[in-house]
Amino acid sequence: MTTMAWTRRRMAAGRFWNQFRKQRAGVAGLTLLVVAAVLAVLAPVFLDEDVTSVVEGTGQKFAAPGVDGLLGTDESGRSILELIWWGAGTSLLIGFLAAVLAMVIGTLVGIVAGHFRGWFGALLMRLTDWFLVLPSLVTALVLAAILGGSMVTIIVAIGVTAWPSTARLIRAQTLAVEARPYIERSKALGAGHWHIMSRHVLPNVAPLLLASTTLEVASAIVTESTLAFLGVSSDKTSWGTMLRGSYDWNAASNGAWWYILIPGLCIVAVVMAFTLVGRALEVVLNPRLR
Amino acid sequence: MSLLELDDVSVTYRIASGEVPAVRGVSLKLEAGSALGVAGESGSGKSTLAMALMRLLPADARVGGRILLGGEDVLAMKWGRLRAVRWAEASIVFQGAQHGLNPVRRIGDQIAEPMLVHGLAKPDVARKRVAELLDQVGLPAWRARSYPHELSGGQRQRIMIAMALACEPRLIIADEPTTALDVMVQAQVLTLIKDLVAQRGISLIMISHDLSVLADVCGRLAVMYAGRIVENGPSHEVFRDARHPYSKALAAAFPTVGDPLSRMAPKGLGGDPPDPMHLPSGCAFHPRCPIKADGCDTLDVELWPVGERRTAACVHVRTELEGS
Amino acid sequence: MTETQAPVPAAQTAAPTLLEARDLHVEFAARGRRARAVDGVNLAVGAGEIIALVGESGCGKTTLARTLLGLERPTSGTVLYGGAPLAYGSRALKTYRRDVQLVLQDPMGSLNPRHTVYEAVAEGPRIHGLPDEEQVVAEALSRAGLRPPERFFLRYPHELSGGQRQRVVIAGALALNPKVLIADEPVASLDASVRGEILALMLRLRADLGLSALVVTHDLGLAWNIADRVAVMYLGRIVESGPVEEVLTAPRHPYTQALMSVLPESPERVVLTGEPPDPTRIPGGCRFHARCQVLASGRAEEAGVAQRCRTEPLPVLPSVQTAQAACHYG
Amino acid sequence: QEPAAGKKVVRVGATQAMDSMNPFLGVRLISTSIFRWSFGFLAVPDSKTLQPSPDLAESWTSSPDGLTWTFKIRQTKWSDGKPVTAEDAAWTFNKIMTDEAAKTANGPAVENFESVTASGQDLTIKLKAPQASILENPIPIMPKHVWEGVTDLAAFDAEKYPAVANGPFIPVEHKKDQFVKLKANPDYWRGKPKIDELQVIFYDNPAAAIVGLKKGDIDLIGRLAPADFQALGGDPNIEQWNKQGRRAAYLQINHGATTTDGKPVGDGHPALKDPKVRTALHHAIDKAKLVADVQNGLAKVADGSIVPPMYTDFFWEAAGQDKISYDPAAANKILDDAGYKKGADGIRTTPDGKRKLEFRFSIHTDTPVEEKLAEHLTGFLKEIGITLTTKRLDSSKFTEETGVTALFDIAISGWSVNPDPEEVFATHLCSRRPTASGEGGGTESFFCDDEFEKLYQDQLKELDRPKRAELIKQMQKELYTDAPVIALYYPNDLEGYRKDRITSVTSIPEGDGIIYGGTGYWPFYTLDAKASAPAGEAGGSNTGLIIGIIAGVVVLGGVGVLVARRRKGAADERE
Amino acid sequence: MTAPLDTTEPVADQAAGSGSARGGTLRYAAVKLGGALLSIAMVIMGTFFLFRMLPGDPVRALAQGRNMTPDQLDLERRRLGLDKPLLEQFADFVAGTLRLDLGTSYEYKRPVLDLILERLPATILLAGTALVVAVGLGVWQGTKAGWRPGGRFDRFSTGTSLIFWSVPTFWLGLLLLMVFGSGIGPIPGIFPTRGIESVDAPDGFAYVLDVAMHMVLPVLTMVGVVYAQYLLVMRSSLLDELGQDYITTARAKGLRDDEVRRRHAVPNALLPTVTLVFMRIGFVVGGAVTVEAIFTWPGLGQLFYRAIKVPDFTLMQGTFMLLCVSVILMNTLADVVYHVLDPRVRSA
Ligand SMILES: Nc1ncnc2c1ncn2[C@@H]1O[C@H](COP(=O)(O)OP(=O)(O)OP(=O)(O)O)[C@@H](O)[C@H]1O
Ligand SMILES: Nc1ncnc2c1ncn2[C@@H]1O[C@H](COP(=O)(O)OP(=O)(O)OP(=O)(O)O)[C@@H](O)[C@H]1O
Ligand SMILES: [Mg+2]
Ligand SMILES: [Mg+2]
Repeated sequence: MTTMAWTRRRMAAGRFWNQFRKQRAGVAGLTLLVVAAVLAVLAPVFLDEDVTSVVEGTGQKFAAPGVDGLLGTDESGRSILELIWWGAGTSLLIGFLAAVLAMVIGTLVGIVAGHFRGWFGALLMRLTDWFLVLPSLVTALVLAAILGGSMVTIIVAIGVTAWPSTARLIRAQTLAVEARPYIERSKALGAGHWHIMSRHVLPNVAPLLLASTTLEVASAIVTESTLAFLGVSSDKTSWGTMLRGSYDWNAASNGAWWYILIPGLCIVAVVMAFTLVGRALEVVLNPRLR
Repeated sequence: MSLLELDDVSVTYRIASGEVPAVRGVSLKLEAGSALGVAGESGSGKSTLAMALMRLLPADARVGGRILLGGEDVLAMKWGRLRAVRWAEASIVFQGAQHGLNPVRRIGDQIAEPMLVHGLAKPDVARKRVAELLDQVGLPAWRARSYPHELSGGQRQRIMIAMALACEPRLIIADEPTTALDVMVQAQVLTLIKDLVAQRGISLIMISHDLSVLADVCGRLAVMYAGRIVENGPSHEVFRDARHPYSKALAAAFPTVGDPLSRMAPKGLGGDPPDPMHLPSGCAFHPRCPIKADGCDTLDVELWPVGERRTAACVHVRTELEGS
Repeated sequence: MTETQAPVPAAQTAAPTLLEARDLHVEFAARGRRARAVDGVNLAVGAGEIIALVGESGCGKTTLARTLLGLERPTSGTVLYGGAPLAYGSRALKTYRRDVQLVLQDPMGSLNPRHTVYEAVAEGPRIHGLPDEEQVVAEALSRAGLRPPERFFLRYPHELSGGQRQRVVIAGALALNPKVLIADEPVASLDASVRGEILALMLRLRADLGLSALVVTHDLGLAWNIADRVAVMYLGRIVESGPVEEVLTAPRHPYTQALMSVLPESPERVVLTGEPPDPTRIPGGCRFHARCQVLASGRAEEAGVAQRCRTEPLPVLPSVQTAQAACHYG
Repeated sequence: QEPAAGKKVVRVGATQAMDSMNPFLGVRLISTSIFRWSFGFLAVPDSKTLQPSPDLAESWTSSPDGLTWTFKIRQTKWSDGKPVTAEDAAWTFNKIMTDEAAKTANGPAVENFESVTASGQDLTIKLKAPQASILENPIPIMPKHVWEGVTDLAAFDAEKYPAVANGPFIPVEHKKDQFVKLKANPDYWRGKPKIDELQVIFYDNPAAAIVGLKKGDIDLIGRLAPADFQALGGDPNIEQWNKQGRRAAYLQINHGATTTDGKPVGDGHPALKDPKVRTALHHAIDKAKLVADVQNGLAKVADGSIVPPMYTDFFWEAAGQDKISYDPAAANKILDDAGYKKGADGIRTTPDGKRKLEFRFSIHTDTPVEEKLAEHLTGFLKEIGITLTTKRLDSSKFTEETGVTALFDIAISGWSVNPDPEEVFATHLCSRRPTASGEGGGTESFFCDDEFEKLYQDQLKELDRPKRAELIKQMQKELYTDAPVIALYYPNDLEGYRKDRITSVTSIPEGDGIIYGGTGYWPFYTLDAKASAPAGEAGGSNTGLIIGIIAGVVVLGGVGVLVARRRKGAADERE
Repeated sequence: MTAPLDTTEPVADQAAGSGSARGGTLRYAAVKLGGALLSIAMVIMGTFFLFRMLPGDPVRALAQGRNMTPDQLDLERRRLGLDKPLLEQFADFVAGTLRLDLGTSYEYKRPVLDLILERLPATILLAGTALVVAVGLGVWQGTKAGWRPGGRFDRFSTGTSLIFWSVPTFWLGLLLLMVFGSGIGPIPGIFPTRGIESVDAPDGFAYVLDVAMHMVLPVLTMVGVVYAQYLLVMRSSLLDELGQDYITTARAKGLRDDEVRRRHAVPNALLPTVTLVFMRIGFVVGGAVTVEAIFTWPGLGQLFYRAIKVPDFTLMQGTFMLLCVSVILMNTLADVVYHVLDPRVRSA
């Protein structure tokens, strides 16, 4: 029986994959993401922290691609390629963790606010609305400035400002799900709050959540780099801090276009990939958009 | 010449997973001033057929055969001509009136729109005509300024009918105009449609899955199953004495209150509706047929005449035919 | 509005009363107004009895059904089960809901699209912690006519036809071995051809399991098909009730007559004027008087009750087995 | 876009905007520079020697005890025609001495004033204690008749144009965050400047400023970061100005911070109390690499202390045995000998084995140079078995932790030194340590050394310049050997200007000095430039043409799109 | 006719109907405004406590590393009311805020409100223009894309907008500045790189042109980043509308395709887009901070950016509060506008 269930689940996953496969842009995005993630995870195998060390940096400063390393060097003679590779982990991790944080808070608040329709839900929704209207970049900036720059702070600052839209979405979805007759049926069968929230609402919002988290990661990565540009960054090398470095050391006027373009393009590519995957997921999971 | 003539019309939807033959070779005739009812199970192709009549199907639908409206082939018309025919000669009342109206425009504007588009009236004349039309469907003239959501389902359905009448077409197609309406409201709308047909000589095609409703309004009845017409004839005869087992089942589904035969004895049709992508071989109805004969699963059935002006697509009919 | 309740004659039930509504009122706040969705209802469901509750849209049928299940709390009046008033504590409700089950109109909507048939049917037993889950589920499915049950276990709702889905919903209710089934328009969204099958199933369940049922519908034909008794509801109140044969062959209340007249076989159609009634604005006097065809045609005037129709409220009908109607004219 | 033809206009870029046009409030370099251009001071550093020379004070005398100074104020005019008198100066100083709000910018400069009085053109300042640096007083003298009506100085933005001033330039327009325009003062007592107009244009984005200079939007820009400076290379029209600067960058080491009453404060690492550890640190730092990498070679390695070599009089450099050079081996040896053993992870521990040598390095948030420095130092110290972790603090927090609460181990520090270095030495006095109640006195090191104190007091009184310079050098040696601070390098003054526009400029000191941000108005007073081309040739019409072309293209494109859409209209049908 | 239908529709109902619709909007607006006020109150409260969480001593922040005597510090502390208990400080803060007294900037030594008001017009000019252009572009492209989903134009415009959407604002700004500000290769650097106007700005129409030239790059940057969302929303909401039955009705009525689009689909699809425009003001504000910092645009964003750099906490606090409040008000406006535009919500 359980094996059967597993087979069924695998089949469902297969069906999902078959549909997803038809979203060409989504597949392209996913491929890129998988490559980026694998590279980021493998980075410590091939590189070590020394690639970010300025003392070890042996190359020439602002060496053009081809001269010193494949993609040129930065203001301290470090290889851009190695930095990019090493920093991918940080960028992806910040994006991912911030998105997960936003998603967890958002889901919790959204489901609870949608389920308990009384004053409690109303209060939660007010709070969400309030957070929602705060200009998120500005708020994240203030938060990060107040909390001081470290990876955790950046994640918290982004996560804490990004959850309300998820909460909104989830609440709307919860309300829609809870209006479905099967909730009534479940109640008539004797189900309590927990049962309804965990067995009906959560699984039904989960796909949407997946899609929205994917999109959230994309925006978190952009936010991280913007925060770095505006002066609050984590102490780890990330693509955002690299761009910041290119700005600080005036790579543009020194003609070091590779130092500006490469991290920027990496961000654009990964963000774009996340966005494409997110949109593809939305389309697959929400047939209305097809 | 009949007003509308369908000759071997078929519609196939092309979707990602294959082709859906929604309508498979339907031939029909409709005389001017008469009313035809089309009945059939959900998914049997009724709406598809209706939409095909006005070439309103989505781009992924392929239409075959000929649809002659007043002698002209709708499928071969140029765009300009088609637009001129739409609404001015044949109008349609869609399934589900709630969504057939633009939710953010006033009712009056929407009723007047076809008249203006077809250049049949100047705006002020159109406004007067709107009031007239509203009156005809039993709504006060001030309703013209309402928005759709301010009306009940029954009222909206009447607005749709008023709209269909706007250009005084020769043919009105009404796709399930009463489903989803309450019993009492349903009665109101049906009465309205019946009167319109009777008094103005407008031809009507009415679609429903409720045989009793159709029998009430229409002179003739066509019953569809899996994209085909399986029975066609004068409505009361079909309703009272259906010859195809599916029509029979449909008729029996609506018991006669007071008839002791149906008391505590609901009649139904077992089995599942057919999947249009994997139709059973032979007679598409055979897996559910209570009177299935040998060979039903291979024999290609067609409409055989049953008495005068009646046809039915069942081997038993043919057997009788041959027997007599 | 003061309404006097008619003296309740001892209910001469053939079967013992299982579920009963006593002078039930349910109100909602709707756009700043109070909607009296259920406005004084007495109704008793005996063991093994099938009652049809008919009426037009918005008259409060669903609200009554939901209140009977404890999904809605009455503003006043009581729901009695086995003679005892219903308690609204979450534990008490849970116990109650093992005995009284609900089947909804839209079988697609009543099934969670992400749950398999097995999970859908097993939900009740799981909530109540019943043992032998798989066996219970299999039994319920086969009772509901889905045989062999194993073939359906792992199907998802969208892979089933409408009739099969409704059977799954019914099986889900049956899995708890209920005594009463409340079915809210169980066939309204089904194809005409499968409708009879489901109704036949209900009759069979009554025969096999002795199940009582309250079937909510706007379809008089359905009542004729399966019900023992019928109650006609108008604007939150039962205006006529009694054995099906009596009420549907000789309707006494003008509203019932109007309902009957729209059936295709009726010789003449009575179309009521006005839009569906509004529970936020219940007219005084007889609540039907504004649309009453008897009053409109002047027959009430002839009978000299027209004035009473307009001003004098009618008593709430008691929950008795015999035919009765709330009308000044009849 | 171009200034009116025939006028000599010089546009200076600044990567800061004015904080306030009120000289009592404005403290930013850009603000004080503008004040220097528009107001007179008691004295200015001489453009050649940097020694005080007459400005608004024609001459001065001091009493033998050095406590009473009398200045003769020059007979000249404010730009509104009113005469300048000693009253103006007295009012200015007294205002600052009595009004808390007026203290905002230059409070400390009058702290030592007992009283200031005026009679006619004579100004008498009585001091509480002798002060050699009184001639370096940084306070611009304001027109009393204009300013005495201001009731709330803290809220006064002084945005009235043209301003009443008496310097070489008079502010005539200020667009917030955009630019300040100054006109040459025709009645300036030294004579009208050579140029007609000076404009200061603000940039938030240094990259944009570089682009601006290259494009000719601005003519001069000072205080460049090394990278920005190098970006100017290769442009034939741009002069790269790379001279010794007035700044020293050094590390501040928590060698056992105490309050004024001698109680320890803070949580500094105990190992740093050991002078050997500090010396080892000093040995471990490759200053040449720092100069090369952090300053792109545009700095001088510091083998001395806090006075940069620009001030030749006071500059001191270690030599011979005293000199601590980059030698990680020596550093390791010192530490090994002192018992700081390396653990298994390569990190040393204190001799008692209780604590690892793990230091924090406090820097400011959002300062790329410090960030880079931190990266390097971390690398250097790793070589000698010391872990350094970077701690970023916003400026207020930084000041608090490194100047009051002493919650640091090593911190970045730096100081721009005035021609008279007194103030920078004062920051290492015992009295500058925080009080017991935790109020800060502005120490830069928590240093408190008897010898140093004595030297300081001596130089205060020493009015003979060579002798005083000797004392000051001794103080530097003191700081060098005891190493409460370790000087890293002296960043160069990096500037750039357009040769094709600016025809001559005199730096301060003349020759190899500073142009922008130096003390005194000399560079800008002596600036000469080409007159802008007559109208019609460049600029305005050019822009107009470009706009015209763009507008034309847009309109044409729009029409094209419309036409295309019309055409397609017919085909825009579908099933 | 046998059945008189609805002939006795109550006239009073009609009056009540339209009357209540109008009153409804007013009441709705009042409710929304009430909600907004509550949100603003929360912003004020949140701001106070957020900035009280700051590390360090605000007075020392004010000193900014300059040397201050204990007396001076004390005085400042008293002047800022920091010697009072927290609750009292809060009361003062609220009272001050209500009097529009946002305190005095540490850095500029001037009332924060003055600073803000000075810079507001520039931000409104920049963000407003960018918003108008972005909405125009987004709606236009979204309409075209949604009309033929999957078509060449759709793929092209959606793809392009997504690329821009993925680009960090500051990066785009810097690139534009490098390419069109300083000029690269054959591309001349014709656009100014800083500010809102030239120093020697001409008068009259030429002045307008001058400002327009200065606006090109910042506006382009902001538009590039935000227009994608308008495009996507317009596209999907048009797709939604196209699936509706009333579109089929319109086609059945014999309307030309462009008429169907112009008269039915687009106006209806615009509704959610309009709301989004207002809802996403916060996003635009965030973009303004970056863009203004890059192009030295003398607006609120720049002010805020500088306040963070310093850090000037009163200024940060005041600007933050103002940005939040304006976004809240815009959102409220969005709700009300939607309410007015869409008859469905109006009477719900
Ligand atoms: N756009 C479409 N694409 C693909 N298949 C379609 C499409 N529209 C309808 N179909 C399929 O065509 C068949 C006929 O559909 P149609 O809507 O004509 O049925 P119907 O008889 O009107 O049913 P109902 O009574 O439910 O309205 C169904 O199987 C349906 O799934
Ligand atoms: N939760 C609720 N809040 C406010 N009003 C309600 C609520 N539920 C029902 N009503 C109102 O109560 C009245 C009765 O509703 P109910 O759903 O019981 O009618 P019904 O007879 O089941 O109608 P239908 O045949 O359409 O299902 C209606 O006017 C409805 O608008
Ligand atoms: Mg249909
Ligand atoms: Mg109901």
